[in-house]
Amino acid sequence: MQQDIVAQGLELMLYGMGTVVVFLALLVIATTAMSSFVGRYFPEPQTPAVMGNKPASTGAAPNDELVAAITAAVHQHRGRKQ
Amino acid sequence: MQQDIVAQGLELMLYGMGTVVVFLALLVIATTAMSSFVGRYFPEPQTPAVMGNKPASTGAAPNDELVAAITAAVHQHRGRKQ
Amino acid sequence: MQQDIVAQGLELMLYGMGTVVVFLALLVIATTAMSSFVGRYFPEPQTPAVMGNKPASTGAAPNDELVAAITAAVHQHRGRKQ
Amino acid sequence: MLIIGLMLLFLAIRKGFEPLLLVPIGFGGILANIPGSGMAYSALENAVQGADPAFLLELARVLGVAAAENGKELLVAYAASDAVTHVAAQQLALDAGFSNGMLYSFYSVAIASGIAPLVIFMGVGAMTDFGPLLANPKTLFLGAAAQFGIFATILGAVGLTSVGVMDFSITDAAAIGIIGGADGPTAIYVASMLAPDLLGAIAVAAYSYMALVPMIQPPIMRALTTLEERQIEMVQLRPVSKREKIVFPLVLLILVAMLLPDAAPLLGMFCFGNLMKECGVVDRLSDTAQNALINITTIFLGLSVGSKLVADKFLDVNTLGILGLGIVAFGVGTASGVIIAKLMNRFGSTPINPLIGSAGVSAVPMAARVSNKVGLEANPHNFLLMHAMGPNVAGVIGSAVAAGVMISLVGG
Amino acid sequence: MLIIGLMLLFLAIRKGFEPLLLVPIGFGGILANIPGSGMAYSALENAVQGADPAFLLELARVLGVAAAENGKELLVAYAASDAVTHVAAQQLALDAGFSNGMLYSFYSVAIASGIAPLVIFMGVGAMTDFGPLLANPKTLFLGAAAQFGIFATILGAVGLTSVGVMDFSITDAAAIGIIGGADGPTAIYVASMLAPDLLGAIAVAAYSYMALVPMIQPPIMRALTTLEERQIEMVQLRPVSKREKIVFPLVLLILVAMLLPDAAPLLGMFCFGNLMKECGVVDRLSDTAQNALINITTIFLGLSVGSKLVADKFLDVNTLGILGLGIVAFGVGTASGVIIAKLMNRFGSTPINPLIGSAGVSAVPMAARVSNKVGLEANPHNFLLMHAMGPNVAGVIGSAVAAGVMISLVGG
Amino acid sequence: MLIIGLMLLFLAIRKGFEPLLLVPIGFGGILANIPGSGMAYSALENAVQGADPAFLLELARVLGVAAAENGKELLVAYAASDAVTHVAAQQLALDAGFSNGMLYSFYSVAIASGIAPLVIFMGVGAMTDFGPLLANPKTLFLGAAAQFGIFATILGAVGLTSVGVMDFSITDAAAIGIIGGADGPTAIYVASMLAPDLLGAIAVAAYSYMALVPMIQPPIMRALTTLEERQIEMVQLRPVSKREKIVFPLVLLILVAMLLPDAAPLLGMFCFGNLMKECGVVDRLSDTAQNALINITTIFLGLSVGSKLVADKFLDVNTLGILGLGIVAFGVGTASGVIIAKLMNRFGSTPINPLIGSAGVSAVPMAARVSNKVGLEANPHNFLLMHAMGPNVAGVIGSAVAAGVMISLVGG
Ligand code: NA
Ligand code: NA
Ligand code: NA
Repeated sequence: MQQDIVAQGLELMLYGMGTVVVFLALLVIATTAMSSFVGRYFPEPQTPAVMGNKPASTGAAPNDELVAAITAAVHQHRGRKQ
Repeated sequence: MQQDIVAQGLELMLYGMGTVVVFLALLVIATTAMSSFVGRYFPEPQTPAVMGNKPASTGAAPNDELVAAITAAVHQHRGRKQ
Repeated sequence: MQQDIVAQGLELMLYGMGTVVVFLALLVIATTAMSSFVGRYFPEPQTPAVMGNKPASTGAAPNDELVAAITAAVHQHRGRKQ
Repeated sequence: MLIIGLMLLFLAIRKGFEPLLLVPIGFGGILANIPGSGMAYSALENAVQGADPAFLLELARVLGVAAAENGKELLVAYAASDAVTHVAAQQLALDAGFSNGMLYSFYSVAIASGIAPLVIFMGVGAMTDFGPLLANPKTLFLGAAAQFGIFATILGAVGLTSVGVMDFSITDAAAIGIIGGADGPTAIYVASMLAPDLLGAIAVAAYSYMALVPMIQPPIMRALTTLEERQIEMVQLRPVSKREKIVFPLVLLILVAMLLPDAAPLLGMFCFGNLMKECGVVDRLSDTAQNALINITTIFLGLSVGSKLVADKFLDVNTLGILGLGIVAFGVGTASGVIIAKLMNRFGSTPINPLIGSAGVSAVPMAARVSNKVGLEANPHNFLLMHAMGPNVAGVIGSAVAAGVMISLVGG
Repeated sequence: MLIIGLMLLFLAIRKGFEPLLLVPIGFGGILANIPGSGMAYSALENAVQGADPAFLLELARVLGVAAAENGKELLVAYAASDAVTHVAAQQLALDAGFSNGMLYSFYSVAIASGIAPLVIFMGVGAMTDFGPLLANPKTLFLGAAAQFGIFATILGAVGLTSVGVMDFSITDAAAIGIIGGADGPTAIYVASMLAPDLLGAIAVAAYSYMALVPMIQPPIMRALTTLEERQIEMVQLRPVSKREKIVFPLVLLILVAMLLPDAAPLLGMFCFGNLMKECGVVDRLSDTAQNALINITTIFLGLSVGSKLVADKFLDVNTLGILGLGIVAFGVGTASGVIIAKLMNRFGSTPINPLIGSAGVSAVPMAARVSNKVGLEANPHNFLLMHAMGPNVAGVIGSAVAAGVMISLVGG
Repeated sequence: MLIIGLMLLFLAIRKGFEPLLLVPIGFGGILANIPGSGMAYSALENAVQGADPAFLLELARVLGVAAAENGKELLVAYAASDAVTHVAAQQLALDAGFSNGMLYSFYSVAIASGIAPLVIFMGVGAMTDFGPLLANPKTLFLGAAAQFGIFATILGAVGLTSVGVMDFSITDAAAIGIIGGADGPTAIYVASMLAPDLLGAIAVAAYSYMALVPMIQPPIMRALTTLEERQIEMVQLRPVSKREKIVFPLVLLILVAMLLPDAAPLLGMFCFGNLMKECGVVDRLSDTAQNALINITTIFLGLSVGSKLVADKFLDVNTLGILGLGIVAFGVGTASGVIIAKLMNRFGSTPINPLIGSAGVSAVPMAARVSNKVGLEANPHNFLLMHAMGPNVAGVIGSAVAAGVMISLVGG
């Protein structure tokens, strides 16, 4: 039984690590393909890849009456649809 | 049975549409009565009927330190009571 | 039985009020000890004891872009860790 | 189904179809159809699909039926068995280490309980301004008229059934009709009570058509009105006092309590939300109801609705019937609203622009915007938005009333 | 009952009586009393009220009693039956297509589980500043003294019972007494454990009298103090370090853990909230606890409490008894606080203005404001607010301790 | 245990160890260990501990065993008994007036259901920017490599067991290994499914070591790299279009759906959160998911995890084993990431600074910061942060995949 569990552990390691590598390899391929596809057929004014969560920040701190009013209107507008 | 379901559908339509109309008619009467009652006995400095949700907007965007402080105080005050 | 319930009430009153007083008395002692201990061994630039909930207020009203950006960053940072 | 889920996401993100609901619904639909993950199934269903012979044997024993290789038979036997057996079988699956799928849990808590649509309705109430309606209560009739779309659709559904094209029960028909209410939470609430199997299709239809209102309504509106009618300018709305706004939800609630208890959950929560907004003394609750709470509820409601988009239920001729009947419902509702508005204008004292009648279907506030836009085409100085908001919110009340009637007539 | 609900809404909205709670409670009370909607009943109760003969027959079979026309008999039999039967009967109602009323569901999740009051207490903890208490720990005695109102009221309740005027059990008496704690969540928590039937009346009394503190307390305070005493100026509070504030909730928690485990849920969550606020490293959690989370919980707690305002329980002489005893509780608590403060001033080293004693009943922060106001009447330059905040928050701890004692003595 | 709880609070508050989780966990640990409060136990456990003879007798009857003085025997009998009996016994305890402890309720709803970790993962997804990963997809390999730490640790755990030092089952080993994933919600999700008894220790280890990343990783990174390698400057990342960011979560989801259904709940919710953020049409939902909702969930998740820190489970040699193996996991993961990065640099076309390999363990964003910091030591003009974010988020995906594999291989 002790040997048995080691065997299980080895199997889990080989099979598990294998799956992780294969899965992420496929993801690399899929992502590359997707990017080139999107880049070719749906080009777009590019935005730099920066960390930072615009929606969150604007969501967190509307910085003047105008935005406040808009926010309220939008909420109302969207809320209604719900 | 097929006829039966059509009969049910007709009944549902007549009774349902009837209820909707009667209910909203009563609501028209009740609302008109309420408005005139309130207008007569509890007049008030009138506010225009505008779309827009003041509480939400102010709630969503306190626009300066003062409001911030007040908000905090109010929260504290109310929170305590809960 | 009627007398019984009065007896129960009296017991509850004596035992209960006693516990409250004893507990809070111990809390007075523990608190005083704690304060002097902290004051002696972990002194600190003192802050006045004012009502008011800084975190809440700042949390409630980031008052400019800068704070907004910081907030977003912090959220992101903390969020990630969760 | 995966394709359908992606299509919903495309419509929501690229075309802006009610994204707040269709993004979670579409995504939930994809998750629900991932083979082998069982996210949309109960512990028992997952256990049966696991098909461990020992478990199936034990389950058969609990259900008191002969052992069966095929799990389906056991689920049939389960459905037929009595209360205690149900509990036992469920517990058996849990004890066997199976658990309810995530989406199944969301659905049970959010929709089967009926709570999520009600909480959202509370939030909608907290975002609704009854000012324009109070300034001109007669517009309530337009909100009533537009509900004719609901009942015409029911007739259509039973008609299609009677001629054998579709196969809907009367409860199915009622649930399909409510699409004409053009009100998301009401449609989901009614469908969850009257036709849970059709919930996915009904919700998708309701939200999609609400998004299509700017395309569906204008032709009908133009066809049914003359240029002169569309040019009618309406009298400025009177100002409405705060107190009227505070008392109105209570008046509505009392009327519901006396006449239509089955509409009480929906309209009760709606009035509660509105009272919180108008009373002005519980702003912190009102703000939460229309922000954090409604957003959280929307996320789980959407995913739960998506969990009903499973192939064997959705890829079905009935779904086509639902989509077809749904658009009929919108059209008929729009038409009835406009026609009644014409009549009110013809025979009433004050002039009414018939275009505001179409707003009676609700689909707040899109339908009111459509009335305004079509009005501006005919008369560039004619702003109908405020006038259309009255029938617009009246339509919300109207479809909630219709929901109550149908639940009391054909429900439970 | 509808009238009572409207009255509560009037008091909350027009008179500003604790609107955050009384608006949801009042509205919930109205919803709970809508005939035929069954929003406050369980699936089984609704099924029995539905009174479908076939169902009643089946239920009678499950309960193993003779068939009964009258559903009430069956509910009695249900109450008397054993565990398995309970489960079976409940499942039977669900299978028959009946569902728990919305308010019943809210009550089960929010109050029967005891969770909502605890979550609110956590939020209150996150809004509490123990600075003034730490600056002058002796004020804890005032928080203890004021709890005498709780126990005097218990004696009153059992007294009225023994003379036959009312009919309260000892658990009822304890739950009524807690009104004197002048602390909403504590009162609801205790009532839900000791006397669920009286929960509605107790919660309404607690919040109403908290709103009436500015009327109830001043006369008592003036009657028990001399002008000289009311003019006493107290020494400026010493500054309190952040570290003391961080350590205090832990000290309190440990004391509770060692001496009073039955108060651990209440005071534990209270300390947790306060620690989140003071530690300064989890502000996002602290902010949520005192905003979104406490607001959401308050909405559902209020509606749930309202669901207990059903005629047959509420329109009852006992309710009058509760209201009467509740105001006695407040009065006695106020008086004891002031008297002990007088003694501490007389025999203590540092001067103490007896007016801060009344703040010991808690009702944070209203009672402290009252102390300040009455003090300013006597001495326009005497600001007692900060000094009164000490006993004020001490009162919260005091009543939570009292709650723990009563639960351990007469509970479960 | 109280000491351990206080120690966790000290580490969280004073040393800044993942305070968002360790404050609630530490506090929950203290609450769970308050003798006599039973906050972490079910109604049945509390009833048995209450040890009322009459109840024990009745319970014995329900369980169909001989009456037993010792409650423990009854709990054993309960565990052994069948489904219906479970239900009956639970109901019996409830009817006897016992209730589930607060922390037990939190645990059932938040963790046993698996929902809280998934909701948090959704929020994390809504805070994740895949831009750097999309700009350089090859970095996904680094995220894969670092997961070797997980599996090496499993081997260590079974090894220790086989030589008799520890006593772990294969499921325990898998749950311990996931600590190497350096991802909190993933670790809690896996542990709750594979080794609930070890959940407390595993969560504490995972979060503590994530906090220690700045101490654990640098020496390993320096040991495995030459100064020249550490000085390598990488080419500026290409800009990534909004559309790529919107499509990526869907690509990932579809891949998961096709290949690894057992990872669907975790990665599905992660992708859902990310899609809500990137699609730009549901900002109100995205904001709620990354603020109110994730904060509320974190509070209850933390307290629930804390409820598993009960002495008899935690004060145990196995806990030491878990802590030891956990740090090994981090070390091995870091090393593998760096080594693979070296190879990719040696044999790849574009230069890769091996230091970004260590970020593959995830621990977002701390590990990426560490890569940046160590890089700056070697070359003050070399900013690796953005380059390290790629492997960093890849590590999150990698450990979620590993979690799915282990659940499908050794789970349920
Ligand atoms: Na409508
Ligand atoms: Na008190
Ligand atoms: Na990882």
